[in-house]
Amino acid sequence: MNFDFSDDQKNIQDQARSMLAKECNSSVVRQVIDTNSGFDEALWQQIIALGWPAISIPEQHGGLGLSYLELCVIATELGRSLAPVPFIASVYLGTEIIKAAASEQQQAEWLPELASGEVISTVAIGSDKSSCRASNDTLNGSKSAVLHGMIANRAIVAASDEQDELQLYLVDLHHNSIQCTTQNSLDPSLPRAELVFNNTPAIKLSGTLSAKAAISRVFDRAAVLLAFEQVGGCEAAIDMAKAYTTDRYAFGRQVASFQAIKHKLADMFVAKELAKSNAYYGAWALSADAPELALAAATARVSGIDAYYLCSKENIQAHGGMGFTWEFDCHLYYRRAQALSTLLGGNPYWKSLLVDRLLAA
Amino acid sequence: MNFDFSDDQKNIQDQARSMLAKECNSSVVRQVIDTNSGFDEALWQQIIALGWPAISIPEQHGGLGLSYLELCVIATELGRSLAPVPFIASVYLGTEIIKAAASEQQQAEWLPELASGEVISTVAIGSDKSSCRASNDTLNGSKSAVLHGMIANRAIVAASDEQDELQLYLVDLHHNSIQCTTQNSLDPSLPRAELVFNNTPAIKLSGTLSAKAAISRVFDRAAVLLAFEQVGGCEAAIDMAKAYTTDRYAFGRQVASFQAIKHKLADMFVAKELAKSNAYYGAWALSADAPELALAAATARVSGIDAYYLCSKENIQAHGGMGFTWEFDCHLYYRRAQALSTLLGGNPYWKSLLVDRLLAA
Amino acid sequence: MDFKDSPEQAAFRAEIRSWLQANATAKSAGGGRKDQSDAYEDAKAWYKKVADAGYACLNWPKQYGGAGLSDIHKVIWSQEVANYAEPDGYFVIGIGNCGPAIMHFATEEQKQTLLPPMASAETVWCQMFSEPSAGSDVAGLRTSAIADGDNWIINGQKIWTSGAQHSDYGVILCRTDPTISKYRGMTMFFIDMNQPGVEVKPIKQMDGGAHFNEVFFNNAVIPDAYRLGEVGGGWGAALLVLMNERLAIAGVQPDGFPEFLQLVKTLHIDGEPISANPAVRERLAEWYYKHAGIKASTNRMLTAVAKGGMPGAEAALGKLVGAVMNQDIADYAIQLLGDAGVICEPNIAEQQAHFQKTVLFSPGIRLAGGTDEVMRNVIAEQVLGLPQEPRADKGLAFNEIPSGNQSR
Amino acid sequence: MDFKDSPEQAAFRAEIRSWLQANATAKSAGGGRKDQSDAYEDAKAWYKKVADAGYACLNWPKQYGGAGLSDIHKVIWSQEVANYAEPDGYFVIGIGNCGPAIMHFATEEQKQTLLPPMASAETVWCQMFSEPSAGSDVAGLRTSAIADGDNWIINGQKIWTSGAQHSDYGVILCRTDPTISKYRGMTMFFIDMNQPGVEVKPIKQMDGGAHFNEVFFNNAVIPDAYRLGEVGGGWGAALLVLMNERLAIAGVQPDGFPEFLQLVKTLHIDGEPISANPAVRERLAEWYYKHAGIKASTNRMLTAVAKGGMPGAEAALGKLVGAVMNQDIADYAIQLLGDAGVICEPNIAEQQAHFQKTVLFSPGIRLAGGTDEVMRNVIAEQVLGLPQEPRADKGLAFNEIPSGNQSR
Repeated sequence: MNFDFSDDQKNIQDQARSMLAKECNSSVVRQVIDTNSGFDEALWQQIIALGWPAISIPEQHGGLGLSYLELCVIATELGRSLAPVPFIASVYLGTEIIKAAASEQQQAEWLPELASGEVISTVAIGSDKSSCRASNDTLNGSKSAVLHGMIANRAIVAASDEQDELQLYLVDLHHNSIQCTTQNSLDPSLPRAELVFNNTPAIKLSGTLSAKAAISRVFDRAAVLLAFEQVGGCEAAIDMAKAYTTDRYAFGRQVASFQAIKHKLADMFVAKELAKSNAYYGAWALSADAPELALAAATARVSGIDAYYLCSKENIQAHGGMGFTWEFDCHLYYRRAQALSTLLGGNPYWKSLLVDRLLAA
Repeated sequence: MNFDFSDDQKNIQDQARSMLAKECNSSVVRQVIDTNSGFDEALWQQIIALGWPAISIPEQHGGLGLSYLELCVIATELGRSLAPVPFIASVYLGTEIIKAAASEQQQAEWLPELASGEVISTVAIGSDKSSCRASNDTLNGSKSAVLHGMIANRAIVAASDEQDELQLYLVDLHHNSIQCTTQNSLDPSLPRAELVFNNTPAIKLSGTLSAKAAISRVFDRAAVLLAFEQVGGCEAAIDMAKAYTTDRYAFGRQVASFQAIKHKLADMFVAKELAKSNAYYGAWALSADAPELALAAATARVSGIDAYYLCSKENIQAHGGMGFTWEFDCHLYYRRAQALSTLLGGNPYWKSLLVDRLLAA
Repeated sequence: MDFKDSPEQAAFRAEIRSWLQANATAKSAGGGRKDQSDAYEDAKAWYKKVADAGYACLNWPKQYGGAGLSDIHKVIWSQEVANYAEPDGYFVIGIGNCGPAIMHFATEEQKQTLLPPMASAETVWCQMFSEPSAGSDVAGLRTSAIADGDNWIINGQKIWTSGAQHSDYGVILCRTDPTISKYRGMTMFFIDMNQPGVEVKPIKQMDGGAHFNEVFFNNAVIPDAYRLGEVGGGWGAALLVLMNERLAIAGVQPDGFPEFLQLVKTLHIDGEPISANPAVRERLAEWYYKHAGIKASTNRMLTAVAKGGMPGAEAALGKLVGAVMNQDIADYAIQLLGDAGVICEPNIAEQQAHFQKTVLFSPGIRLAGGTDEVMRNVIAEQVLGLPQEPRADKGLAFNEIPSGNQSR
Repeated sequence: MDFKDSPEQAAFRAEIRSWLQANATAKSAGGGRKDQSDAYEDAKAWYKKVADAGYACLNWPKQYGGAGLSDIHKVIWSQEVANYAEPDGYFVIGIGNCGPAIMHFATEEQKQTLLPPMASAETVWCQMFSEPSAGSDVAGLRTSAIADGDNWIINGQKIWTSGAQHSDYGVILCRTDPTISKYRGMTMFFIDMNQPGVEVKPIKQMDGGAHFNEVFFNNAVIPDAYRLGEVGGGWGAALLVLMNERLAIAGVQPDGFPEFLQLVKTLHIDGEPISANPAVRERLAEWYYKHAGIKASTNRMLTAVAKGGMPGAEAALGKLVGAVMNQDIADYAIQLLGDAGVICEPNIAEQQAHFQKTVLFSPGIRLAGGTDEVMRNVIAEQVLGLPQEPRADKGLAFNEIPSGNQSR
């Protein structure tokens, strides 16, 4: 048994961490939020230059053909640094859905552009109230809360076809039939948009997996990767709380020396450590494409959601009044926790999925 | 608005507390547990002499005709002292079900014996797996977990009649057709029995209320009274934890001066105080026979269950290892908390009832 | 135990009920939180209207702008006005906290001058205790007041001052002697917020709002006549103010329950009403009994106060329980909404984005007026009588207490 | 990252798998907890059988009764033996805690004499640290060892000693100098439990069992040769023992999850399977991710140990989380069962009254080996590196530390 990342993977993580500490401090995140720019283009270009979007794309399609484990360690660092880039949308979701649901020929056509970073992709398959219908290779309808919808070039959209069956379609988001409106959301560093389709040309993904099966598969993979982002965020929040309460004095002693604060931090650590360990198991199942993945992914996701909510909200409290200011970074983590937890359906949805899989196991 | 008990009621409470402090210390409770005697006869005789079983029985039936508020303050003290007597079975349940479901004539016959203490009554109407059928004024079947079944003289039993409708029947528990077996339970100071009926003579309660309505009404009343017993237990547990941690030293200081212990006790206090306040509201609704009773009773009950579980289990922890010994009284409260919480159906059942009533309000 | 009014109380209730019906704005279906400055103007207008009708500060003496009635009359007013949309709780800190300080410590002439316009909100007051390095440890404050003849010269910084930007006056706690024990070296004053040397700077909150302020004092000069209480008696005066605060805010704190109940009654997920989902129902039950328990506990406290008691430290439990559940309810509602939960657009999000706004605002409610930890300490020490922790600042002069030289 | 064995590990696994199949008892459906003394005899027989086959203490050197293999071999053994009903974790304190103390501090001759029969459980060991007035504060112990020529004379009382009633030897921590700092005045020894001056008295637990004991020392004389480590070095020796305990108990702690899963799969209420109830499912999900997280976290620790690391204080989290959920699961199951939940009759209650037994036993698991508060302190200080609280006993000689003169 070797329940840890390899030295090579740890090296990749260290490099990612150094790069992001330098290029993605919180002023970069704040810039995106303040200007409503959607993402930090310079950082995204660096990420492309480092080849991260290509990690899980096969070599024959222009990718690096590495395992998901490399993606897991990078996810941790993106989460820790709150990176305001369309990595979740384009890599965990956009790329993965093409790998899962597109035909070989479609993959050969679309994946190289994703690997090279020429194209930013997103997905519009969430469980929102809006709906889409497809007929004669055109789409009509709308999708809400689409991640990075205003900066992505392409979207894979779930829609009902003429036979009322769920299918996946690729659309070019620059097409003038599409109306795209930015929506205010809890975390403007992972911005959302509403997309309205009006006879928009669409290409059906024609791989062998059904749309439903492909979505489920991609969501499971993304659940593990998001869990690592959440763990990274938890660690950052714990570090912040530790630093602040250690520096600050009240009643003549360090705030961090009060048992109530120590125990608050211990509880944050415990939640994070459970989430991290569950994410590790998910990473193993993901990299081994093991049958355990379904349950492991739901477990990692639920554990990650609970841990990040706890760590990010108690980090605010540990900072006292300063934690409630716009100026301090506490709220950036808290906002990100909300954004990550609601992606792919919220906590109750994933808990129910977990139990389905546990009882079937 | 006057959201408090009256001075007279507080006097009754003070007297009850003094009497029980003297006559019902924990060695009395332990005696009942160690000898499996079911109840403390001397204490029960004192309680009869003080007229407590007669409080809520109308004067024309030999009772005192007082309000339920007097019963509420006494319930608090019985809960605080863990009184090992059939008060719940005979007063909150046995007497009340006769008041709710028996005809005027039946009440005139049965209530005076309950008021005078000649008869100890219990009920066998819980939601257990066993079942009973009635036909031609005889009962067949069995009932499990009957409170004080081995010492009561009479029981009111829920059974299906020939038309498959739920009815209530009074049976004489001394009848030789009944097989009564003591069952081990988590709290032997509120003992349980299995009753097996074999063509046992039974008298149908023939009041105007349906059996179901009568049971619901009695359970709501009992829920409020049990909440006061739970509050009394919580207060005793908090007092114990406070006394022990104040006396005991660790690391050169009082254990009660550690913030983690202080906050544990604060959380116990908060839970108890919510339960107490909800119980007060229940007491008002009960005494005023207000339409708010249904929701207030469920609220008091759920709040009381949660508070007593928390207070009794954390009292053990506050005592450290000694809390886990048979010798210390912590477990007596913890056992009682389990016994009271499962009566009339457990926490999930009452939560669901609460929500039904809240949404209907 | 009853909720019935005495005949006199019933008459009073009928009187104000009819006045409110004629003069107060009904609750509208929507609403949501108003913009800060709009709400301020609305509140000033409402308070003036109430004062003109003779209903301001019902339990204050008439010569100070009140109605000379009892605490119970005030409770009846609160119960009735709660049925309307008026901003009746707006100046709760100024009137509830600063009012008693003036009433208790100022001269008769000052009282007659200052209190009536305070009661009608024609002049607005704020309270300045907290500082950057004195949060939970309020008595760690450093803003100095140095005697200069018949004047005091004030230097330093206050923070978390509610409504300072709208205030005409403020009550301020200053350090007048740093060479003695921290609790004995403080003195309380009031100050004109528009005078030279006082600068108010709003704090941008994590939710984008700016309800709180920093207030900077730079050689601000006040006459000794503005002193409230003895020199060195500031801590005792502050405790009096904080005790009155408990009564003022009792039952006012939002706990998020009504909005959650509304959500449970209306939301469907996958075509099913969530009110039928046992997991949602379990949360509803737990939050309801806490909500009901806080309310009933407040009523118990008001009964005790009506009988002549003082508001006990038990009131801390309402703040502790309510503030935490307010945040958790908002998060839970958002989780139920899934992907859509993150969207804050009032025209799309349930209940005009109430839950999204609350998830961002509620951390501040947990902090304001004392953190969860401070509330638990208050309960442990003041209610349960448990021993204090060993004090690192005990027996030390203020300027000898370890502070880590923190800048904020 | 993989769970695959190396070829050598796979061969070892195959070997023990076939040995276990031939020699170990299969898990039966029912079982429940055995009577204390029956379980003891079964365990002794099993350990002897294992030792005879050469599988005892796999990671100990051969000359001391072990197999001279690695920690990973021990993990493989644990994984495989977990599929059988054998009491393999029975002597975990004696072997896991006392073993390393002897291994580290005893003379070569003592090691060769004492360790092999310990490994095969022919002689049984207990560990005596806790005292009536030294629980969470282990270093507050008072049992004295006073030098008398080449001997030490021991007086005092130990408590919470697991298995003392069955033990041949014990490791004991004593105060050898009360006039210096408490951490420097302790020394570790071992002692023959059957010698004069040693009396064992079982403690009746709240659940009726008697797993723990009080041990009284009344002028018990031991030779200086029984000393483990330097005089005054007892605290360091104790920390070494406790660190090894972490490894020994990693993943052994019951968390109650498997039994709850079984209940959810089988129980019907009002004719409906509870597995379809979203409220039950939500609890199942939360407890499952904790259960899975503890297991995965243990695997991470074992991986670190296999690479040469020491078991970190992170292990405290498994105890903290698992012990609390074990109690809460039992309570929740009982609540689900309603009126019937209180009945403890194994022939009536679900799973042979597992939940009723657990609700009474689980408070002890939360306490044994350190309370929740001690676990959180360990995580806060040893893992997160947060500062200690100001120490009331700092810089004081042991006999000057305030103790409130408590009797127990």
